[in-house]
Amino acid sequence: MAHVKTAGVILGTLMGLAAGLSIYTFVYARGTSYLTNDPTACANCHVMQGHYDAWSHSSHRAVAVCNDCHAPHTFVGKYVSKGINGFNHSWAFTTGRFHEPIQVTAFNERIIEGACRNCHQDIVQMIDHGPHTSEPLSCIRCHPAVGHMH
Amino acid sequence: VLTIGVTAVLVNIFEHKQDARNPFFRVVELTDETQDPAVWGKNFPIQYDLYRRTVDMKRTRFGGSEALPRTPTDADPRSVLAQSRLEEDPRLKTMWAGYAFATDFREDRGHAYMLEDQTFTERQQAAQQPGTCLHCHASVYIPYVKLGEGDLFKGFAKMNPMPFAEARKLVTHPITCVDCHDPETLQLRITRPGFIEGIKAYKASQGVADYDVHTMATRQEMRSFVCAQCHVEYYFKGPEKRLTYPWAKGIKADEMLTYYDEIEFTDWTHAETGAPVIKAQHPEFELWNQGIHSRAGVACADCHMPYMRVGAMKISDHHVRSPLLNINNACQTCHKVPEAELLARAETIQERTYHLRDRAMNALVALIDDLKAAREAGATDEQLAGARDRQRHAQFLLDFTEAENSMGFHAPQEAARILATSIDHARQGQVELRDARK
Amino acid sequence: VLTIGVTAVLVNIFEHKQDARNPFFRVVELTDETQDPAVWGKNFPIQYDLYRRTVDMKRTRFGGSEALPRTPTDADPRSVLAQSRLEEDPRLKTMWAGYAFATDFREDRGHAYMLEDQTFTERQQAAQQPGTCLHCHASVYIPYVKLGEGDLFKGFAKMNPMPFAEARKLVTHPITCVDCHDPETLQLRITRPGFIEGIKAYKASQGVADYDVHTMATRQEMRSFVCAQCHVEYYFKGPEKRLTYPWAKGIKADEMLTYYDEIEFTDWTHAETGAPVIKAQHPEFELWNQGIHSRAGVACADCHMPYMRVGAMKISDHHVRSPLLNINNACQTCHKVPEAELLARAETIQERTYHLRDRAMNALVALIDDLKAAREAGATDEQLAGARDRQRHAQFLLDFTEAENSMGFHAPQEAARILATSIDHARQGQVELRDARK
Ligand code: HEC
Ligand code: HEC
Ligand code: HEC
Ligand code: HEC
Ligand code: HEC
Ligand code: HEC
Ligand code: HEC
Ligand code: HEC
Ligand code: HEC
Ligand code: HEC
Ligand code: HEC
Ligand code: HEC
Ligand code: HEC
Ligand code: HEC
Ligand SMILES: [Ca+2]
Ligand SMILES: [Ca+2]
Repeated sequence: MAHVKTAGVILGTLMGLAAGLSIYTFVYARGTSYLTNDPTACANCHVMQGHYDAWSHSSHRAVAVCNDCHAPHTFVGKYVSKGINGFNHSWAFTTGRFHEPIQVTAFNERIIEGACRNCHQDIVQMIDHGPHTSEPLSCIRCHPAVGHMH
Repeated sequence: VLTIGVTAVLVNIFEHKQDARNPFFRVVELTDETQDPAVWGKNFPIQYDLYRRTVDMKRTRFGGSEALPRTPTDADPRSVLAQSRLEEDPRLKTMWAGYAFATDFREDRGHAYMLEDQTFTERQQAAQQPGTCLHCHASVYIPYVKLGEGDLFKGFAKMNPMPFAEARKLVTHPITCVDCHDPETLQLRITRPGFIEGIKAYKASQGVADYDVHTMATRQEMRSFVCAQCHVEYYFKGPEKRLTYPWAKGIKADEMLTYYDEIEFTDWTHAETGAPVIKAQHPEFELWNQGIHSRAGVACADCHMPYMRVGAMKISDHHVRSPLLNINNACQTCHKVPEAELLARAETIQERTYHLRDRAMNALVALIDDLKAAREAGATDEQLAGARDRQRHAQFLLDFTEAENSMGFHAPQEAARILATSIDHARQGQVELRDARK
Repeated sequence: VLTIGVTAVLVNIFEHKQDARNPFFRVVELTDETQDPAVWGKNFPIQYDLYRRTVDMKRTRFGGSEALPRTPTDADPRSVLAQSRLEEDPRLKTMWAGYAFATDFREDRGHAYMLEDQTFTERQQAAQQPGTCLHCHASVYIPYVKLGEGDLFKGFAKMNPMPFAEARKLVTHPITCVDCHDPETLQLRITRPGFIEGIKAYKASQGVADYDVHTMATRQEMRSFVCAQCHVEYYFKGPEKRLTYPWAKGIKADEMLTYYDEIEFTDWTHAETGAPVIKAQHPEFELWNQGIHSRAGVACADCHMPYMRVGAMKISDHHVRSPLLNINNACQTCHKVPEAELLARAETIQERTYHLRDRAMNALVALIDDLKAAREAGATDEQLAGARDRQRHAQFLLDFTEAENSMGFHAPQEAARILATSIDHARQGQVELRDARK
């Protein structure tokens, strides 16, 4: 019993410490940048710099910021996905363990596909769902570079 | 775990909510019996207008088609023809000596002409053609179903062996909307028994049992499969003249040849050499399959019916044609390079193929000449057998790339490989012939 | 563990933030006389560490290299060799009969080995080699300049005709930093006279007069030109053994062959047939030039020295090697497809080439056998002349793709075209031989 208690205290302390340090890490690494819409906030992470540079030359630089494509357009969805991505990316960045070149996850690809349709609904309704009821086509198969080249 | 959990709760964050609006006015009701494209055109005027533009004739370096005026006759009322390939390269007559193709063979042109070109080709005079042809030259879906009393396959089986003139009366249009689309959902659909059976045999050869194209093809695959109903190599099986795609051993050129060898199939006996030979026809689907575009998931419709903007909407360009007449929509979405450069890239590929085709043609004609001379000089069938077999192989492989209509673009290296193999066969035939007669 | 983890992570972030700021410390001063890469390594430790990894040996399906242990001898102190290509395909010995290559020819391996492999190849025993070889097998820039008393071209001219053993004493390193980089700006530069003259001749054939690679090449071009100093076809001109790239009529395989025919150049006389033949060597640059990657501006360094992230910096991977050992950095930057799929795409191309190479090899060996038999049976030189000429052409073209090290990847369709042409020559040679002897 005592062992369990001691273990619990140690565990508790460690977890507290971990949480504290995690928050510190988050703040230090400007994890809050995930919560704004400012594209320079993304570029705050140097691994995002290339994408930022490419975006600033893209056809969409004047019409869409990172979040317009990479975050869902609903309030809850936006912050939940930001939470997930913010956690994943901070973790990946700090551990340095991620695939090079960076690849979009299936989860985020769906968000992107949703974002295209959100803005371009009128134009694509005929080809996308339109009269069809079958599966939608992937936009980024033909337009992978609209937001930025790789 | 966290990711999965949250994802499950928030499915709606992807916001694929599209269904709300109605993109078109349903002016008329379309059914599975609506054959006339003009009626479909009431609901889809833009697609219909574009569809009708397949009458346009314009050349590219190796494709498109040229409009040659001609005086209509009773037997053949056409006032415009596409250029004759036989005149462009008379060696083709040697290659096909004794076969209907040596009398008339033209550059292919737009879908609008498919029924009349097939009806009035001089090949019809040269040899009696069966009803099977209409599988790919007419809007045959409704006629099949009618003829089969509701059963597509039964109608198909019935029309195949009919004499052409008789079958011809059952059809009225070249390909129309109903051949590619479900009239209710407008989804793509497969209406051709030849392909349904062919793709099943091919999939079986790849280890996929009981492939059902209606339920198992993805939407992206369908954007090629609708074309693959016709743009493929085929033969007529048995006295029933059943249309069959020779894919049971695979769809590479050599695999089809092996298939034909095994079933000992022969299209005709070569007039000058006596060799049992096979004609290849428009294997676009098969060649495309071996290319990088296919591998990367790029479908026929992506290049030949690319999206275009009309007013506030994007639609598929139903003016099916050479993508080289439409490079900006057909290629530039994927390849961000100038049009002139894209054209140059395509033509570089085509010119290499053309050069090799020329080399292979010379080799084949040399073999045919040698065989002919040996035969006239009294060589025995036994002495000729090896070289005739080489002719059969060289000819089919050359014909494969010759009949394929992209001049190698659909799979550049594979086209070159096939032609190299053809050259090797033809030249070895010449060597063997000399050795056999020593 | 968790705490330690997070702390470590924190430190790591701190480091990343630091990395981002200072590109490098100039620890030592580098000059045009600094030969030792270890000294350069003081300023650029990461590039240096990677550079040293070119000792690694690992196979791919058709490239890389395999480490075969061997007992060192006095004559040849190497304890590890790459696999012998002659053992893998003994037909090569027939192709090269009578030439040094038939005694020893191995798979190429990393840059670290270039000097010792060239020094100790058994080809050195089989035939007396000149100092010219060192142009591409050693860090020869500083030695050239010294030998030429400040004049690079003079040093080059002097070293070329030297007996190998003598010239060998003037060099110490395989390729080093100074061969590719300006010591002050670290910019790429061209240090090889052979290439400076070769590219000038090539550009002249394309209508560009007085091409000066130092001032007229773009940065992206330089990322290929530094490699093209060595990875090219070459011959030794005249008694001065001047290293020359046969590009004055163009750099396609056939254009080089025409050039060689016009200057009546011959590497050796084939031992079995008496044909005057030419050996092709590593025309990577020339083949790449005909491919779509080159056309799209993709340089050698993009694939063989791709950028990689080290901390916060992106640097060029100085571990020059097969990109198929490094697909994520080498290919995925441009191609967003899984590694396994990219590997499969490359290998599909390579397998097609390999298959055609096999076919071409069979054809060539058959011609050689026929020529040999005819010669032994007393055929006259006149009777053999045509077939010998065919052998010369078939051999050079086959050798071109064989010696090229990407197994067709650098330009898939072009490689197939060259091999098809080779096959046609070899088989026609067989036919002509029979006809000449009738
Ligand atoms: C803390 C540093 C950091 C910040 C800030 C950052 N990223 Fe990233 N991002 C990364 C790292 C590291 C990866 C690679 C993760 C992996 O591959 O697992 C990544 C990967 C991605 C990916 C591809 C992987 C996936 O999850 O789909 C996208 C998309 C992305 N980031 C978008 C953004 C956007 C948009 C922002 C700003 C709102 C942003 N990033 C801000 C570090 C960061
Ligand atoms: C925030 C709204 C928004 C989002 C999200 C968005 N777009 Fe756009 N897009 C626009 C606007 C506005 C234009 C018109 C720009 C102009 O005319 O310069 C445009 C233009 C385009 C164009 C034509 C110009 C070009 O780049 O070729 C394409 C194609 C396109 N978008 C595709 C996409 C795709 C695919 C996605 C998803 C990956 C996407 N868009 C996401 C707003 C958006
Ligand atoms: C098969 C290839 C393909 C797919 C899939 C595709 N597009 Fe396009 N898209 C094109 C082409 C080709 C054009 C150029 C049409 C033109 O300029 O007439 C285009 C044009 C556009 C334009 C610009 C229209 C204009 O001229 O302003 C937008 C916006 C667009 N696409 C959005 C999307 C979206 C959103 C999706 C997914 C629902 C999508 N596309 C899927 C090929 C494709
Ligand atoms: C108009 C839409 C759009 C905008 C704006 C946009 N992106 Fe993207 N992003 C995409 C698409 C589409 C992909 C998927 C590309 C693919 O995989 O082919 C993507 C992928 C990514 C990836 C994954 C790696 C890769 O290259 O596939 C990262 C990281 C990323 N984006 C970061 C950013 C950042 C940072 C910004 C803002 C500076 C930004 N994006 C702005 C559409 C956009
Ligand atoms: C990546 C683009 C692309 C794809 C995918 C593609 N093609 Fe093509 N196709 C071309 C090009 C380019 C040509 C050459 C046109 C020319 O020479 O004018 C061509 C030529 C043709 C021709 C002859 C056209 C003419 O003008 O005579 C036919 C028929 C054809 N393709 C059918 C198909 C079919 C069927 C498929 C699918 C199985 C397909 N294509 C897939 C690009 C494509
Ligand atoms: C499996 C489908 C299919 C069948 C069956 C078929 N065709 Fe065709 N046909 C095509 C396609 C696809 C083209 C266009 C491509 C080409 O010309 O290579 C074509 C083109 C033609 C042309 C115009 C070009 C030329 O060859 O002069 C004629 C005429 C023609 N076919 C006649 C016939 C006749 C007669 C038959 C019956 C013996 C027949 N076809 C059976 C698919 C088919
Ligand atoms: C019912 C059979 C059939 C179907 C299905 C079919 N085609 Fe064709 N196609 C033909 C025939 C037959 C011709 C030749 C017509 C002629 O020359 O008279 C042809 C001609 C063509 C041409 C040559 C046009 C020119 O100007 O030279 C192209 C390109 C083409 N088809 C592409 C396609 C594509 C892409 C699809 C699918 C979206 C498709 N076809 C579906 C039978 C078909
Ligand atoms: C040779 C085959 C073929 C024929 C014939 C054909 N279509 Fe299509 N159609 C297609 C393809 C391929 C698509 C793209 C479908 C997809 O992406 O799922 C398409 C798409 C459509 C769409 C959806 C919106 C768009 O443009 O992408 C409509 C509506 C349509 N077709 C109407 C018609 C009408 C009306 C006709 C007759 C006048 C017709 N089609 C004839 C092949 C055909
Ligand atoms: C929907 C996208 C798409 C379309 C449309 C498309 N391509 Fe491609 N193309 C690709 C992809 C993907 C590759 C494979 C290489 C890669 O991954 O970038 C490729 C490769 C190529 C290559 C090099 C391969 C080879 O065979 O040598 C050429 C040349 C080319 N395309 C030309 C064209 C031309 C010309 C057109 C229009 C007729 C076209 N493409 C249409 C996506 C496309
Ligand atoms: C688009 C990528 C790409 C480009 C550009 C490229 N290569 Fe390669 N290279 C390859 C691939 C893939 C292989 C095959 C490697 C294998 O089989 O393991 C290869 C093989 C080689 C090899 C043999 C490597 C070995 O492992 O044995 C050499 C040497 C070579 N390339 C040199 C060059 C030179 C010099 C250039 C420029 C003139 C060049 N490459 C341009 C991708 C490329
Ligand atoms: C124009 C530059 C150049 C010249 C001159 C040159 N080499 Fe090489 N050598 C190379 C390149 C590049 C490779 C690696 C590619 C390959 O092996 O095909 C190589 C590889 C080798 C190899 C290892 C592979 C094999 O063939 O066994 C040996 C040994 C070799 N060379 C010997 C020599 C000798 C001896 C000479 C002089 C007669 C010489 N080289 C002249 C560029 C050159
Ligand atoms: C000074 C001459 C020289 C230069 C410059 C040169 N190489 Fe090499 N390279 C060689 C030689 C020689 C070999 C063979 C070494 C051996 O087998 O011992 C070789 C081997 C290689 C290999 C084969 C490695 C393996 O594992 O099989 C590759 C890949 C390669 N070089 C690429 C390049 C690239 C890319 C560049 C330019 C960035 C370059 N080389 C510049 C002479 C050179
Ligand atoms: C075979 C040729 C070659 C050799 C040898 C070579 N390099 Fe490089 N190096 C390159 C190329 C190519 C680049 C890319 C240059 C560019 O993009 O302009 C490069 C770039 C660099 C850079 C710039 C940063 C980067 O990584 O892109 C540094 C620093 C560098 N090299 C140092 C060295 C050192 C130190 C050595 C010797 C240990 C060395 N190099 C040997 C070819 C070479
Ligand atoms: C710097 C960009 C870049 C790099 C790095 C690159 N590629 Fe490509 N690749 C291209 C381009 C551009 C094309 C031409 C088609 C197009 O426009 O998409 C292409 C075409 C291809 C093709 C089709 C053409 C053919 O020859 O059949 C294949 C396969 C391919 N690449 C594989 C690879 C592999 C494997 C690697 C790594 C060894 C690689 N690529 C590296 C840009 C690149
Ligand atoms: Ca045509
Ligand atoms: Ca190697």
